[in-house]
Amino acid sequence: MAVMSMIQALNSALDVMLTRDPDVLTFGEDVGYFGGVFRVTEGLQKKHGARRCFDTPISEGGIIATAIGMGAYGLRPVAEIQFADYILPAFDQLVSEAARLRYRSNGEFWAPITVRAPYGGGIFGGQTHSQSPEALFAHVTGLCTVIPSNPYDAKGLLIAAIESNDPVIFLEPKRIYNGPFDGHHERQMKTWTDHAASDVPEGHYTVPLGKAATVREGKEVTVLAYGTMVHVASAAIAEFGIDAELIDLRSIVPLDVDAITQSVNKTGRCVIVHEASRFGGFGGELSALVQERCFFHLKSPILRVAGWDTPYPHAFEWDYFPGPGRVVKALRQAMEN
Amino acid sequence: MAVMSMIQALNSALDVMLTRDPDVLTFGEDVGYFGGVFRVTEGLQKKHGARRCFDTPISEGGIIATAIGMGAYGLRPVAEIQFADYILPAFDQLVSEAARLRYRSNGEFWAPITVRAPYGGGIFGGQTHSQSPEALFAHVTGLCTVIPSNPYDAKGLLIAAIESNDPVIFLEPKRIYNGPFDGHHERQMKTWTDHAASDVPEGHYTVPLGKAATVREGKEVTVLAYGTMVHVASAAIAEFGIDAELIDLRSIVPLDVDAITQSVNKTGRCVIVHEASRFGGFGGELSALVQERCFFHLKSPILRVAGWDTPYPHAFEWDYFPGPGRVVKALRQAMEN
Amino acid sequence: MCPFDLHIPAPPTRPGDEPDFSHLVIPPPGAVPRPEADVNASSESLRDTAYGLIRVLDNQGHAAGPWAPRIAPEKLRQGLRAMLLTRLFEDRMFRSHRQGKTSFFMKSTGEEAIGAAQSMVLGPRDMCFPTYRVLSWLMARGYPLIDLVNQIFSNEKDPLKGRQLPILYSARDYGFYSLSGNLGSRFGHAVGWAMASAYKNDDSLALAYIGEGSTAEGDFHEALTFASVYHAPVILCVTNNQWAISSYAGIAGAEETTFAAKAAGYGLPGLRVDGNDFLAVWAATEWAMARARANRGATLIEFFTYRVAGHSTSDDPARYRPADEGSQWPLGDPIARLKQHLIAIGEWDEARHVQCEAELVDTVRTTAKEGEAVGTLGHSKPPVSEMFEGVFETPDWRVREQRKELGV
Amino acid sequence: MCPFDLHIPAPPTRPGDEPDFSHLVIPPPGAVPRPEADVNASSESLRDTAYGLIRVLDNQGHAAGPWAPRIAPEKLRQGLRAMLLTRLFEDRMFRSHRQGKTSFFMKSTGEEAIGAAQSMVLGPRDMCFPTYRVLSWLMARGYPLIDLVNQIFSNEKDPLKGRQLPILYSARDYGFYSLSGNLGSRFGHAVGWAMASAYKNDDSLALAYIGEGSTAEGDFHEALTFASVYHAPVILCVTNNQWAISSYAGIAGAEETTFAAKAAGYGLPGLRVDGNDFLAVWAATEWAMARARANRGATLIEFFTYRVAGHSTSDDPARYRPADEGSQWPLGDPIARLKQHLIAIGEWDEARHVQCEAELVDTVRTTAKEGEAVGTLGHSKPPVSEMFEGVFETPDWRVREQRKELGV
Ligand SMILES: Cc1ncc(C[n+]2csc(CCOP(=O)(O)OP(=O)(O)O)c2C)c(N)n1
Ligand SMILES: Cc1ncc(C[n+]2csc(CCOP(=O)(O)OP(=O)(O)O)c2C)c(N)n1
Ligand SMILES: [Mg+2]
Ligand SMILES: [Mg+2]
Repeated sequence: MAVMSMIQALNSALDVMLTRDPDVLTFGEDVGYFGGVFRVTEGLQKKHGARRCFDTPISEGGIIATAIGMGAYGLRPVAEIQFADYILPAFDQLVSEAARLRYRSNGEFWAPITVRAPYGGGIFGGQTHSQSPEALFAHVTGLCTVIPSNPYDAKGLLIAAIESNDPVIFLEPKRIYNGPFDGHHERQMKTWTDHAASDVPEGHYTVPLGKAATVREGKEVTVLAYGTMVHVASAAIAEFGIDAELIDLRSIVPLDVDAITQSVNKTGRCVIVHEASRFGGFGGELSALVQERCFFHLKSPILRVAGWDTPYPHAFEWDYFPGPGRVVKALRQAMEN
Repeated sequence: MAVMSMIQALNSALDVMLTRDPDVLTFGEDVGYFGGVFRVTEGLQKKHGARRCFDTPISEGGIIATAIGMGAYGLRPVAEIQFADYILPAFDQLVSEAARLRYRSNGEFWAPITVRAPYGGGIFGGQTHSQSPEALFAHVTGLCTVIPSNPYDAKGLLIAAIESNDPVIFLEPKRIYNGPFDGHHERQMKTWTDHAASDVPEGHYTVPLGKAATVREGKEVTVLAYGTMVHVASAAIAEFGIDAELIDLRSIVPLDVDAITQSVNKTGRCVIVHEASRFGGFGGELSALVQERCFFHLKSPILRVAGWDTPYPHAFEWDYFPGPGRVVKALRQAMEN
Repeated sequence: MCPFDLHIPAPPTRPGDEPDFSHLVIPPPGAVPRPEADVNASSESLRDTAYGLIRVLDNQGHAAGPWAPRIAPEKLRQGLRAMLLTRLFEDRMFRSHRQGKTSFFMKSTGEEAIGAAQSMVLGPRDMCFPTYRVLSWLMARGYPLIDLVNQIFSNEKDPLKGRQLPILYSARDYGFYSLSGNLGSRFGHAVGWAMASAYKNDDSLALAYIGEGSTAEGDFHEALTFASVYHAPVILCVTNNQWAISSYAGIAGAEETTFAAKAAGYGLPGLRVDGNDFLAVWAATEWAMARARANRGATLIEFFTYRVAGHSTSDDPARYRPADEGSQWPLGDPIARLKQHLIAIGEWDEARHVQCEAELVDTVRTTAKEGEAVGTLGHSKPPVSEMFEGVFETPDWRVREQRKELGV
Repeated sequence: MCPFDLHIPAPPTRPGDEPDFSHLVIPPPGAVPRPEADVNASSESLRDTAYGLIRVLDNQGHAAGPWAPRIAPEKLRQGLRAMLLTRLFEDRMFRSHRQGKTSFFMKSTGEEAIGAAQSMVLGPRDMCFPTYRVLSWLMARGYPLIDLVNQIFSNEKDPLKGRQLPILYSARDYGFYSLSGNLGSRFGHAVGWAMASAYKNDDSLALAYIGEGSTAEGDFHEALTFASVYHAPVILCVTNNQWAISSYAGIAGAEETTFAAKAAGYGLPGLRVDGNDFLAVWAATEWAMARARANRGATLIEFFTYRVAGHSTSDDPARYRPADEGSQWPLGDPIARLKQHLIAIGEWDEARHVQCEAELVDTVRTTAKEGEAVGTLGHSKPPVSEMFEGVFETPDWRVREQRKELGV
């Protein structure tokens, strides 16, 4: 065990897999010598060689196409897209190729690729370094989408993703790379050191895709969240002082629908929190699922707290970001009925 | 007035706009001399000249980038993407550029472009000629998404789209290009001739974006649909023999949320129908909105009838397609409570 | 200042006109020198290969010039047979479509030499990333006809379980990667595959096809960039059959330069090859293979050919080009030309040809009937449960619930 | 058979090494002949322009060779001033970032000649599609400094209303298209804009920039394809500053050929130009402009230069390249070189230079303070309602409801 930040945990996952499996390799823009703009691949080229960890041309479509071809050959490539905002030039490759290869070829070929991308806001990155595109991937049949919220999960989920024979979009909430963030931007930054989930085994372990974590058990309302929002929701629950059950989805495809259903059937109330803009976001799917499965247990409307329906606005970061204040408001509203 | 199929109505819309406005031009793969693989641009090159209606390289990203640049200059380009399945190579252009240009430049530049694409299934086109990607666009702040269900609307909405100063994704349900289709694939194909909405004015008119149409008033349950599914839902309502209110959304962004809310508040029940695969589809957003706004009027769970969560499967077209049988089942289920 | 004007390329002839190929510059066989395969990519000798036209067979069927390959007559006959089989099979399946037995079909008439020759030059562990127009690759490798038929009819025995549009085959054991309707999007997979082979110090190489129209996709450029940067052992082939559905090659840039010339921008060699000349295709492929084997990386090959048939069963070429343009194509018919060559070298004759053709017609007929007996579109299909299989390696609750809902 | 191996390009030097540019071939000024601007794109004379290096200023500041442009001394001084202002302004804003006054900043140190010269060659109705590294374009056109400062500080008077990251300006009246963080995705807009101009028989042209690293994006190829096919009046510029964050140009293909060579694949002329030579930049731009005006369409220009500063405020170049590489760049500093030239032709002197610099320092200081008085990041911002404006032309119910929810 060692105390690790999310960056260190992700780096460790890659290191473990590069060490264990000669078919694993990792590449992306600035990933090689430099170690990635967020330092997730730091030291890996030096340790494992340039053939296993290298820089690529600035071509997200090319990166993913290359990864798919390597995957079809039999490797397990881990591609980094420098920011999730820049994954869109590769969208066709992910949807039309990675996601569909196994199905259309009746299992003759498949794409066991992992696509890592720093994701989400809270770092004053403006429109194109802050977006949360998970809903776009969740709708695509054939893609898994994973979003860890802490170092322990990040490492275990990343190893599971690399070992998965399905294509996995692995979104890393960049605001919590170096410490948990509860949305109180006005307060001092925290590091991971004091957080229980920063205790990370140094070797190999996995956190299975498709299993949610119950961060906090509770009776009055279920809060569904993932990524940074787990910490925001947690803070809001504490501040509002309510016996809420907080579920960290960890992967949205596969989705742990049973954990969700059981919880809402118990509490009868549900608040969904995500950073992405609200309209057409993944919260809609969650709301629909909960409503379909828990209708007769629901005491009040399922509520969504999310980014506004605007592009990510640089100077208005904290007006846009669904912080603890807005979550508290939703919790209060949920309890009104 | 003339009797027009959807193809003819769309062709007429383009012809009217090319005639009225010298800043309108249209292009795409096989759109020029040939008149488009679905014949929507037939005769337009001959009538308006090759500079106003022309073929492009096979490069969806290039087509949209070109259209945006033209739009920024001051033209109103109408780009055709040959199949909606092939719009994904242009996804980054649509999301990161077209949708964001006005906002990020504080109105100095904008992209008054219309992107037409034949869309949806029911023609045995297999995986890549049948998909319904509307949910991907609906989540993108800054894009409008329109889906007509009949010739009259198709022409009026297309003219409105071309005249709009916002980028519009205009999805044309290809199964109903030449006649309405109620999902009974085993029955004889129909033409538009007998359908009221095939009476189309020859000149200029618009159907505003963001206004739903109430296809059928009713008291017992609200059915939300768009595109081909309007006809399927209509057949299902008749077959089940229920006093349902059928709402044709016509555009999903902007969405006529008032029409939806009013109807469900009246009926207390809601069934949502779309062709796209279910998980993360636009039905989730609709369900969430209805639930949030009509919770205390709901008598039974909101139900979704949609494509299965698989890629579009060629030989299983009619097993996959959400036909009237499945809609009837949902109506019955909605009435059970 | 003078105002600009927008240039819209247009082909020299349209329906109603006489076919006219007089604008094409067709050098005689042997005109293009053959550089060493490991020549430096910036070498002047590669200008000829990209802007000329590598040809071997002359009008009398004689092989001429530095590119003339040495091929055992047995192999030539095998190639001829594969091309012939391709053409006969496609004719039959095209008719099956007219009879409603399949939803869709595409022919490669006039382009059969490309897949056939390359399939034979490459080894069994090499991988091709095909387009829908290289059926002859599979034919040359003896892929079972009945599997093709069952896939085309989407019947119970469809090897792709009814999930894929007809002709979008996948045949891993025959070095044939999974096809899809999307143009261009697998070009870069070939590069990734080749990079993986190099990464593993393997010796199998990759070969990718793309249509000239589809070179306009960003994927094409991205693939070439990666191939160039990492010296990937891949052969990148542009099949310039002059048409992309109704758009002539000028809409893809052919008014301005050759497709082989695109290689220069990546520091790759570019070869422009008579695609209707089995021997030239063979020779160019051998050159590219030798270059890759010398660890000099990728080669771009443009095959100059002509799409004789319509684009697909949904197309009517008479709407956009002169009738019968195909028969006027100055580079002839690849089958006729190889046949002529075999006869010229005394390894074939008319009688054997007639007999061979008759046998193949028979095989195709028998196999088509066999497939029909299994069933045709709408009359037979794999179990509906197959619709739900293979989305992920292990199905999740959505599949389980939805199967239940559908009762399969 | 011999196994393949994967080639991973690597720069000749890394931190700890001495900077080493000995592998670069730097021909003397005047070495590249100047073809007529309306020369045929397939002309042999364009090989020199794509593979050589167009230079005008020699080490003594004298203009030499066929590319030497005729520029009024007044214009030269204007260019010098714009470059100087750019450098001083960027230095100041970079320091402001260190002081927490802005969230982000990027410098163009060493590349100032490009934007400055091109901005002056092009007319007021032409449109440039910039990258984040051509601030000198705006400087040469007299864009108000205070608007830059307010944008960078994201304060109440930010002309982009706080919606955009610092330095991603938009300045329509100055021929400067809206910037965004996405690399490459506006390259094709320039082509569309140029096509629109041609469509309208207008006479304004477009100019687009892209970094050498970003040429690997599919957008680059798609833009060149459209530019070539429709003869769009556009000047397509690749700024090859040797680095893309930490990746050297070899990762973008520079090991294999020049970026100007990419033009050949589209039948376009390619010019490779000393980007640190104000006169060469000017001359190449005039050439491309004349070509477009002759209705011969697009030109691709590679500006060979060096990114002296780090990539951005988030970057530390000492981690991936030798310290002080910039000062060893064999093509020198564009400001020093133009200054030397002006002095050499007797149109400038040290005293005037010192005075000019002092004035500019003062202007920058005053303007920065003016901006600070309005407010810096986090201490001042436009009204929050601006967050909701401009998503669509007319806001829909979502905006109305959400504004209400937030109370703005
Ligand atoms: C991404 C994409 N865009 C458009 C299409 C529609 N389409 C199918 S084939 C075709 C023409 C292809 O021409 P070319 O690349 O020259 O290949 P050929 O058919 O001549 O072999 C087009 C436009 C598609 N299948 N995929
Ligand atoms: C589509 C996209 N991918 C990745 C990035 C991240 N990124 C920002 S700048 C940069 C390097 C760009 O290098 P180059 O094109 O050479 O331009 P330069 O910075 O040298 O001017 C990268 C990779 C981005 N902004 N957009
Ligand atoms: Mg073609
Ligand atoms: Mg650069």
